[in-house]
Amino acid sequence: MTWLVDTPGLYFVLAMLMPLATFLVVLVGSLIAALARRHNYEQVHALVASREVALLTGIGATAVMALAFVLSVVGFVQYESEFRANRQAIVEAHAALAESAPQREKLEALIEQLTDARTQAQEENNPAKVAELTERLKEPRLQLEEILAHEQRIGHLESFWQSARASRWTGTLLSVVQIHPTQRDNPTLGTTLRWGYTVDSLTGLMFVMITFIGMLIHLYSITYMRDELPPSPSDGDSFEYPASSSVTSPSGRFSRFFLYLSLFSFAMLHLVLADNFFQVFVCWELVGLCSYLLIGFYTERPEAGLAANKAFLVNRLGDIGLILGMAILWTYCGTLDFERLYAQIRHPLADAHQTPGKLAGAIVRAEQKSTAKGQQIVVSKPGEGGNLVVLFPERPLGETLTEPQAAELKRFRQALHRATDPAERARLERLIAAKDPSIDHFHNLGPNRVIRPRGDRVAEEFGVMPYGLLVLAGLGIFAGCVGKSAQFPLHVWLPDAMAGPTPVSALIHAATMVAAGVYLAARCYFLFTPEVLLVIAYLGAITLLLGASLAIVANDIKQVLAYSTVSQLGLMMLAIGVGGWTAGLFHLLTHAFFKALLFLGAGAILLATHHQGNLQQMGGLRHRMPYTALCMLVGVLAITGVPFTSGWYSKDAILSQALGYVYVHREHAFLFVAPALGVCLTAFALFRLWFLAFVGQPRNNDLYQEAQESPWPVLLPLGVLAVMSVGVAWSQTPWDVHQSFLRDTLAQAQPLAVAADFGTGHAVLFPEVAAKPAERSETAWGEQWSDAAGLLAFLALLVGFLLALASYGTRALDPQQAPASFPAVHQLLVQRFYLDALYDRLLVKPTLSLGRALAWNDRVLLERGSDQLAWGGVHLAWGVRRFDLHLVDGLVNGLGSLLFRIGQTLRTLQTGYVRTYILYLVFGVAFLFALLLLLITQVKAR
Amino acid sequence: MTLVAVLFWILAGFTALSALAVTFTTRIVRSAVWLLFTLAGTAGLFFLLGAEFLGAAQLLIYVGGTMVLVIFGVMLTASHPASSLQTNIAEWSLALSVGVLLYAVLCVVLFSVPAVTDAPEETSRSLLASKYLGSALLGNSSATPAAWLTGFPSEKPLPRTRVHYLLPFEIVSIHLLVVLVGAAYLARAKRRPETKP
Amino acid sequence: MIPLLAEATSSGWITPIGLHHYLFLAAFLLVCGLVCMMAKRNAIGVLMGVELVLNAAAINFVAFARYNRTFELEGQIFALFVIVMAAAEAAVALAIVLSFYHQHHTVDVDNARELKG
Amino acid sequence: MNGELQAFFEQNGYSPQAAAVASGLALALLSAVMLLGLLFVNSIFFVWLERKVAGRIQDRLGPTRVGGKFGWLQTIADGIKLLFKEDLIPQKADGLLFRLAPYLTFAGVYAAFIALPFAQGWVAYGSASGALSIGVLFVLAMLSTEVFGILLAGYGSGSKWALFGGMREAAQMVSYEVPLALSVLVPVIATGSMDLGHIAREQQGWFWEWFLFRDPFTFLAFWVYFICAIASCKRAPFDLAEAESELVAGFHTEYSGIRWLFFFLAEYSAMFAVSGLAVILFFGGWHLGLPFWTFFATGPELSQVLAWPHPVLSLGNVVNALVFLLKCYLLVFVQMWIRWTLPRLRIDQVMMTCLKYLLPIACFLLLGISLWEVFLRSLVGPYCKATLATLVVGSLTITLIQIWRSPASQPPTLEVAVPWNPTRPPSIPQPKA
Repeated sequence: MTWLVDTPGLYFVLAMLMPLATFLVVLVGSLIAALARRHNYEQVHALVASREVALLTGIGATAVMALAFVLSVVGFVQYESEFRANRQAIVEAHAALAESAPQREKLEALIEQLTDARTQAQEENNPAKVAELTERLKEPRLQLEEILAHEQRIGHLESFWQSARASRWTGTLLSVVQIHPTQRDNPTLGTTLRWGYTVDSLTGLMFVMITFIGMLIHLYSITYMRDELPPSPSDGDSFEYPASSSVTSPSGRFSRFFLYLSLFSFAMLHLVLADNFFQVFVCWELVGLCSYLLIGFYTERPEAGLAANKAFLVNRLGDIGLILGMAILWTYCGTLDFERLYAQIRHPLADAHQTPGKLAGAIVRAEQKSTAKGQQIVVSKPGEGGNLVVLFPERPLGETLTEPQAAELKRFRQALHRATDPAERARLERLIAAKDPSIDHFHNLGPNRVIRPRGDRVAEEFGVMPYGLLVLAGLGIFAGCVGKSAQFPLHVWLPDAMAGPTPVSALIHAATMVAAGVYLAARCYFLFTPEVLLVIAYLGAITLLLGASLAIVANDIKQVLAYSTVSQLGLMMLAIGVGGWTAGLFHLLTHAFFKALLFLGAGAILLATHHQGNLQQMGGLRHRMPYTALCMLVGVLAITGVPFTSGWYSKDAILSQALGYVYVHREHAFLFVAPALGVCLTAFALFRLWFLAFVGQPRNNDLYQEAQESPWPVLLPLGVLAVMSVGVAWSQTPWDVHQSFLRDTLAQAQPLAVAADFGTGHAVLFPEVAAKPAERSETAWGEQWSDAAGLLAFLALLVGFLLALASYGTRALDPQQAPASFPAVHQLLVQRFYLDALYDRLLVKPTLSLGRALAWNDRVLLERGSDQLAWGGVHLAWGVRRFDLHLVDGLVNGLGSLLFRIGQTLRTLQTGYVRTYILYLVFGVAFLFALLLLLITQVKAR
Repeated sequence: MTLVAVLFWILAGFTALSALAVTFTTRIVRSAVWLLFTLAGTAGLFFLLGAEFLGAAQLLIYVGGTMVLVIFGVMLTASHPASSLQTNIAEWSLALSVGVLLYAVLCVVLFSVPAVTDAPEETSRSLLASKYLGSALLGNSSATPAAWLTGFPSEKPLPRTRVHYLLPFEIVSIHLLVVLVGAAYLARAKRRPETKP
Repeated sequence: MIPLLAEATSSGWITPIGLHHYLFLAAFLLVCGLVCMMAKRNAIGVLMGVELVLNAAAINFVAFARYNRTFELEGQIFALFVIVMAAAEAAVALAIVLSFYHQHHTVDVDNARELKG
Repeated sequence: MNGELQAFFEQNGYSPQAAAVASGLALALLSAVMLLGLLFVNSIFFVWLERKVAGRIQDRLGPTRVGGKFGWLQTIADGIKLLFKEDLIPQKADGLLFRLAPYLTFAGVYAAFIALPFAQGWVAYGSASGALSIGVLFVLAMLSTEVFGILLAGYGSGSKWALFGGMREAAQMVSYEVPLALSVLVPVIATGSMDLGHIAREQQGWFWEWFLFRDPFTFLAFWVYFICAIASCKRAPFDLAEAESELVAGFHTEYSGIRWLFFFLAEYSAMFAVSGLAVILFFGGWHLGLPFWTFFATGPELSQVLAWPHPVLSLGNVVNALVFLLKCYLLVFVQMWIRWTLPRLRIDQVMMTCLKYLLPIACFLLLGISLWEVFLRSLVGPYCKATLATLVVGSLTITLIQIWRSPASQPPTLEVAVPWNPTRPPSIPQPKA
């Protein structure tokens, strides 16, 4: 097992492969069952598709998920330990630098005065004194160098960590396709489609979250999907099937459910672990497929099928954008790996001398200017934007080559020595020039610096791409995220997705599908230019308000939860858009826990009420199912962000960031108003849900009578999730909203780009390097104003809660009057802002009518037109015919009859006997050889 | 060398004689047998020439092929007495005369080209190993090193163009597949009313 | 007998063996094949003649490959292709013969005169 | 050896060239004669063995009397009888083909042994590398020529039964050629060489180095190969060409005497040949599989450990050859065992087995071994090898122990219970008066 010790990243790979293994096993099993049914092997089928085996499938899948959870926890802990150790070392280096600052000044002063003295002595040409002073100079110089060494040590520590991470925590499992055959001799340049994995804190946290929640949901589903179990033999002959029988067995869709579920988990885990867009896209589609299968799981319900189709199609709309973005990046950067894209698009951390760059992590723009030396590409100042984006060399070369770089250089030199083809030689020379520090090595870019990008660029050289295209790529990628995580224009599929089984909804909403969108948006943050970020923020805000307001009026319990999910996702996107990268992902994680809790609770209620999800029918259920009621309450508190629940910390982080952003950019005040309002609405909607369900008089008595507490496999996950959704974000000082282990861990994963765009440079590595002044830094302002933000949020929450309490708890207000008093608003909300109708009008109906129009066109116009054409053609032909008959035919016939006579005479040769033909052939051959002989003799005669 | 000569004369005589027999036997099955002997002799010559792979391939492929020939000969001519396909003496004489003429011409041509002396043994042995064939068929250009081009007097081996045969190889395989399908199509039993008794 | 043979071969005109010997043999096979094609009325016989001709070609290829180092590889590969082609030819030709037999209930090539001029 | 012979001839007054020719021819004759003798003796032994095996499987004793114990002279006696039999040629037979066929059949098989190495460097025709550089292909080709003779026999003897037998054999042979060759290609791909000697040397060392255990594909390939080999030796359950119940004796219905003898020589030699190929390809060739001498030497081959002055004639090689023969005999025994255990298939079943099962399996194996070599071998090669070896050897031992302990393995006694004594009529119960 040494390979696990050397590359612990494989822990995550194993954890990822676990659900896949389940999937394959169950698949094979169901295939066997299907074949057995096809060929009427009753015994085999009874064995494979029996109730016990199905149950075993569920339990086994759960166990496997548990194993995956353990694996990912182990991997995550190890990663964190290594990572934090390195960061600790860097911080210590800073400390050393700081505390040695005064001594440094002293030394510098001393050296200066000594050198002055020495120059003076030289003028007095007093060699003895000069020598003595030189002696005295040596010592302080050495000390100064030691101190200065600290600075570089930081950069070295960072690069050391990068290489360590590259070797231990990232890797390529299989290199699928090599796209650039021209660069085969240098695989590091050739753009390959790889099956690789990369691990950082974000990945680790996502893994732990996904596997943990997935495990609980599996456990939960064993009980929840009990109806789908195949009938046990005691229920009668299990080999008689109704007409609507599925692959494994008619009512035995149990194992199939777990089949899909495990594939779903695998796809999501793979998506999180993937290190390039290609893999991400594959898993992206896989996730879409699984959601399609699972939403439409109840094949007997038409609305389920429709919802599945809707989800699938809407997601495809987003994927168009995703593909577009990928294509652009591929074209300009020649790769799809995140690491390499980052290295090309964002300014590297430090240059060859390990001096930190001022623009480190920023997108550097340039423009083409005509200078004295002709057309040149000049880096423009941070403020004004050029129309080009600088693509950086992937691995900035130091003056001292690393071992692999040196080897590479050597190989190229040898290749150059061998090469004969001039084009080849030119390419190799360029490669060497790009790699050889003695020729040129990387310096930090600053304003008005000239770069020389090549036409056909290898990744070691500078390049440029149009700024607009980068924006387009960012928008495209974000479009994909919009589709997946149900942002504003494409959010319509999520509420309908409730048609699937409840555990699936929990999985989709908490761990897997919608999380994928936010995850990708965070992962590709470095692609997003400020414009794109603004779009993200606004779309997020709109989505947030939309979902929250729709959640108010929804009556189906799962619908309410779905809309709240929409709003929460909007919140996360907003956070990412305003630079709260950490905050957004922080909320993603916490939200996963309490949203899973809420959904599973809803599922428990549905179990109790026989899938009667209408809130108006419930009420007072807390007497029947107190445990569930308690867990739901915890969930509601958490999602509304009541203090000391996990939601509090994350929401506060987002709001403070938003406030900071709005403080800097006053014109975008909406970006803070929206989340505040959203908090209020969310609180109202969720408390309304809880009150309607659990408090007051039962509105439907027989339902109330039948309802009872669910068995332990359902309640256990609820309890665990309740505990987690309170405490997952705690630190050792839970009362301090700014302290949270989870948040700190995420903050370490935050890419330098975020700090460069919104913060004041790299917090850990080079605090003194400021990308932008502190008074322009959103993050700084956000931290400053966070208390105000928290207070505002709490007030909003309070308002929402009081409204809900008044109208549904104490019945002080009558909710029935609300529609009457605000008819327009109510209608708008009930009709979901008419968005579905709008899409129906704008997209669906036009498409259909266009199709009909085209069909009519084909059927009527084209045919009739062709008839007309044919008629014209016929008459023309009659005209032409006369011409032919009298003029052309005369000639042709004459020629023809001549040829005919010749043919008549020649046909006698063609006897029809094959052997005669062979005879001719042999004659011909002999003739040819005779000719050859003649030639040879002629040649010899010369 | 002389051992090679002995073997050559034995094999060549064997091949030539059985070729004659193929030509002059009237019974189709027998001539198929002689054809088999001819092919076997050719394979032997291939071995003698150091092309072992070719010899084995010749045996493996042609024996199958000829056997199918025999089967068809049996099936198709069983109903006919062999005499019915006799060719009359005039045709024989014509064919023979033409053949002899051609052979005469060929011999004269052959005599008029300069004789080629024998190539060194070990180099050809080293090169003719079947793996070079394989790598050449797989498009590996390392299979064909520099060599002396005949007709160009040069001291050092001239760098020859890189030859590899991946494309022809693929074409041939596709061709075989097509032939297989085509043959199956042509030879399938056709239902025709008059064949039904 | 061995010594006699040895003496006979070690001195005289039948050795050393050169390219020409093979070329003559190949020419002989070629002519045999052609005569066979010309003289046999049985379609299968004609096919056998074709096989003979192809073999002559293969022998030439291999002989050139052996005696001219330039074509060491080409000769063999083309001989290989010749063999493959011959197999394909046999398959198709036999299929044709078979359908011909279905048509005419004979394999006499002289009956195939529909295309006579 | 060539060198010594040449020197010997030159001493007896040949010119150097003549000596070269003479030594070459003499060497060829020598090896030919040795092979021929080996084949004859083997066939005699196999026929005897077959009878014994058949007897034991059918709960008989087989030949017991001729030549004292075990009837070990039985085959010789039969051979002599066959030699003195009158040989008939049917009226309607095609005399030439009828005469030619048996020798053609035998010649094909006999030629296959040219390339078969019996031990380190003990091969009739060998290049510098030890054996023929394409030995596998050569052996396959030669074995495939055998069927031609059988077809001729079927046709030449001018009898319907014989013709049917020949046709069946032809069809069966042509279709079984393909999976046979494909499955042979699997170890060839594994070693990257078609040189039988090289393939055998690849497997020296402990027995888990044998290709049978190398990886799942070679393991499966062996079974495909063995089935196809049985079919191509037209042994039961594939002996459609001589199905007594349908065609009197198939292609050799009309044969008798020495020609018939040659058919049987051919059949048993073919069994020996395919077994030899299997041993070289899958069972480590002449290597014992238990390299004890690695304990006192640093892992050379046996032939180098027990070396006599001349490398080719070393004692170790003798042992190698014995090991090789032993393995071959075991496989031949398995073939006989199968023959006397399984019933004969129908011709359509035979064809279906080949074309619908063996052929796809063989193709799959070919693909699999290639992918294995590229991707998997470096990862799981050793584990897979260990697992396979353990499984196979373990199950084999268990089976052997079971057989040993089962009462049925005790040899039957001679006192056969006679139902009624022929000398005295059975006592008929008298009706009571």
